[in-house]
Amino acid sequence: MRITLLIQGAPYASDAPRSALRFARAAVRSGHRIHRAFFYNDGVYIANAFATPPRDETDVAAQWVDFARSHDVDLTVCVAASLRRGIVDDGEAEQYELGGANLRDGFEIVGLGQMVEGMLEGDRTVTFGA
Amino acid sequence: MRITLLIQGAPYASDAPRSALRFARAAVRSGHRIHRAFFYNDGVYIANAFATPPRDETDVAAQWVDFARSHDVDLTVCVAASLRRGIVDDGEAEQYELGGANLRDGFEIVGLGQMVEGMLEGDRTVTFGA
Amino acid sequence: MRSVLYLVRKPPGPLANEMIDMMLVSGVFEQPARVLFLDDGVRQLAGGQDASLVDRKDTAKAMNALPAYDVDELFAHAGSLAERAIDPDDMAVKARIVEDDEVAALLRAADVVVTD
Amino acid sequence: MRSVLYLVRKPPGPLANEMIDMMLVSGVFEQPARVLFLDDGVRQLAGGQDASLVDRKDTAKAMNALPAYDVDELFAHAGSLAERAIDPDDMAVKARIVEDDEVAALLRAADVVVTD
Amino acid sequence: MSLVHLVGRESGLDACLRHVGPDDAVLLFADGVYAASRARTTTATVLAIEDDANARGVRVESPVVAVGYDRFVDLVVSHDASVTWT
Amino acid sequence: MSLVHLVGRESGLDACLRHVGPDDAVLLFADGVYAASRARTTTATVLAIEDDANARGVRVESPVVAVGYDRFVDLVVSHDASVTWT
Repeated sequence: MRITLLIQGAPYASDAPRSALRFARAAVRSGHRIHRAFFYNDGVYIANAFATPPRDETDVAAQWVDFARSHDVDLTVCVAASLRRGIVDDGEAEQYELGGANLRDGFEIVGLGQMVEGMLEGDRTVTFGA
Repeated sequence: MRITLLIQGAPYASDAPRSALRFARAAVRSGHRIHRAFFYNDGVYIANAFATPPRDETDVAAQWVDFARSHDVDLTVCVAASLRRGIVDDGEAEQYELGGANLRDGFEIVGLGQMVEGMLEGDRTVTFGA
Repeated sequence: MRSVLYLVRKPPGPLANEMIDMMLVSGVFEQPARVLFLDDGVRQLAGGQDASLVDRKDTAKAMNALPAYDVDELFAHAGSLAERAIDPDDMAVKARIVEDDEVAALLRAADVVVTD
Repeated sequence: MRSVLYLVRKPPGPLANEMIDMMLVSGVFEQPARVLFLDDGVRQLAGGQDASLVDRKDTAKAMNALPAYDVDELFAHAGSLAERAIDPDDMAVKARIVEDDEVAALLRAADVVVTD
Repeated sequence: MSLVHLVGRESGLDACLRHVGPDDAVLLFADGVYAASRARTTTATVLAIEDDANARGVRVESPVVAVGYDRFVDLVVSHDASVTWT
Repeated sequence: MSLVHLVGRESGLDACLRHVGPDDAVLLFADGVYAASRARTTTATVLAIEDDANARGVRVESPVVAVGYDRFVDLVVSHDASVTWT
């Protein structure tokens, strides 16, 4: 089956990004496909490239990127939710004169339409809330 | 009196930064002094300079900076909490080769010792939790 | 086309407003979309809210924009309203009051349930 | 010197570990510091936790480092433990069990109460 | 020693009421104002921030007292310490 | 139509049990496993992620069934839709 994930919790205040990743790994092991992971609300904080966890902590953002590359998963963050929280790509950095971009490699900034499309195209959609 | 504030909630998921600001304004109106505002846990997300809320939303980070400048308040974010969440100053950007810094003007990255000092020096400490 | 039920269980505020944005986009995509307010979610419907007092955008006002985007089936759980002493005749948003059995039916009628 | 009581009411996890870091710094500053576990906070004390299973740092292990920094007065609320069926004889962290009246006294003995 | 209990979330009220002393005050603010109606049955002194209540369509009724943020400050200053329940 | 209820927080269990149908399943994961002991008294089928329980020092006892994430996936696939209660 094709499964779409909606992840709404921040990396530290919530277990959502970690639980969703463990779900996604198990889904792939069972022969399913993670069609798209869409990060929304405080979930978008995961896409901040400047995040530098200490060496003795697992880096769930890096783990998500590795997983997505190995299994061809779209890692997407909502443009409006990201912009108001300060996660921006080069185009936005220029447009809003922010002096720098911080979108993590492997993530793509997209509109909410991509999430709705994900729901329409996936056989199942699972929400991982904050 | 000298009052120290500890703010632990993120700008959107929590009311903590807004409630704390309204408390701080009232304290100053009543002749007290806000000695230090220390942002911790997900509270540090407020110090991301790239955050660009839409024009029809109030920008609580900008309001905090204005207030702090007018009333000589130390606006501080914890270095460890900020670094793992991707809020970094120029020195950290260079040290960790991050390709950019995003600490908002008006905020200072400090160690936890500054918070403990704030507790010791303030006549009152108020926590605004997530 | 896959239908979605937005299950709203959180009180009003910035995150609630972001979920409304998602509902509006479902409307734009002409996805069959319903909204069910349950538990603390019914607080979004309470009359007499003035979000400007705390520098927030008005959640109820945003909710009222949904029908213009063809998201016009809004439901509020009777028990959740009663527990919170919210008067169904004085709601800021027009929603049909539903009992427990209708909640169960709404949850089962959707292809996708998205929670806030 | 102003004394602090850390009032811990949240379950273990990354945020709990950050609060422990603050407690350690209180110890470094030789600030009189106590820690009181209440409500879901007592879950940080439960025996048999293995945080590595979910790729987390061990909260109880970090708590056990506190006495080395002279933060050695840890208290756990008896009622909160009982409600969660946590056996006081099988706790991962050594804390003195206190009843309601002692909780009230601890809250009132501190110059500053910091919550998690 | 007296405390002011700062309740910033509805569930915080029940948690704090178990530990309120006779000279304490309880202040409901932010989403804590949702506990205003339940707070009417306690013997403790309970206040609620009026703007936070009105923003949420919550009515503050006696014996709970509607106050402004200036009173929030007064409560913090006039009690020995504050305890936040969120 | 059957649902799998995904309970990611302790308070989510009570919220979901009011709306569980006879063909539904309830899965406790993340902090939802803290509800494992209370879940033993319901007639609904309740499962709990074993790693999430062991990480928190929570024992999963019959009739609640300890499972892995593979079963989480199976539950999502074998039910018509999932509902998350956090």
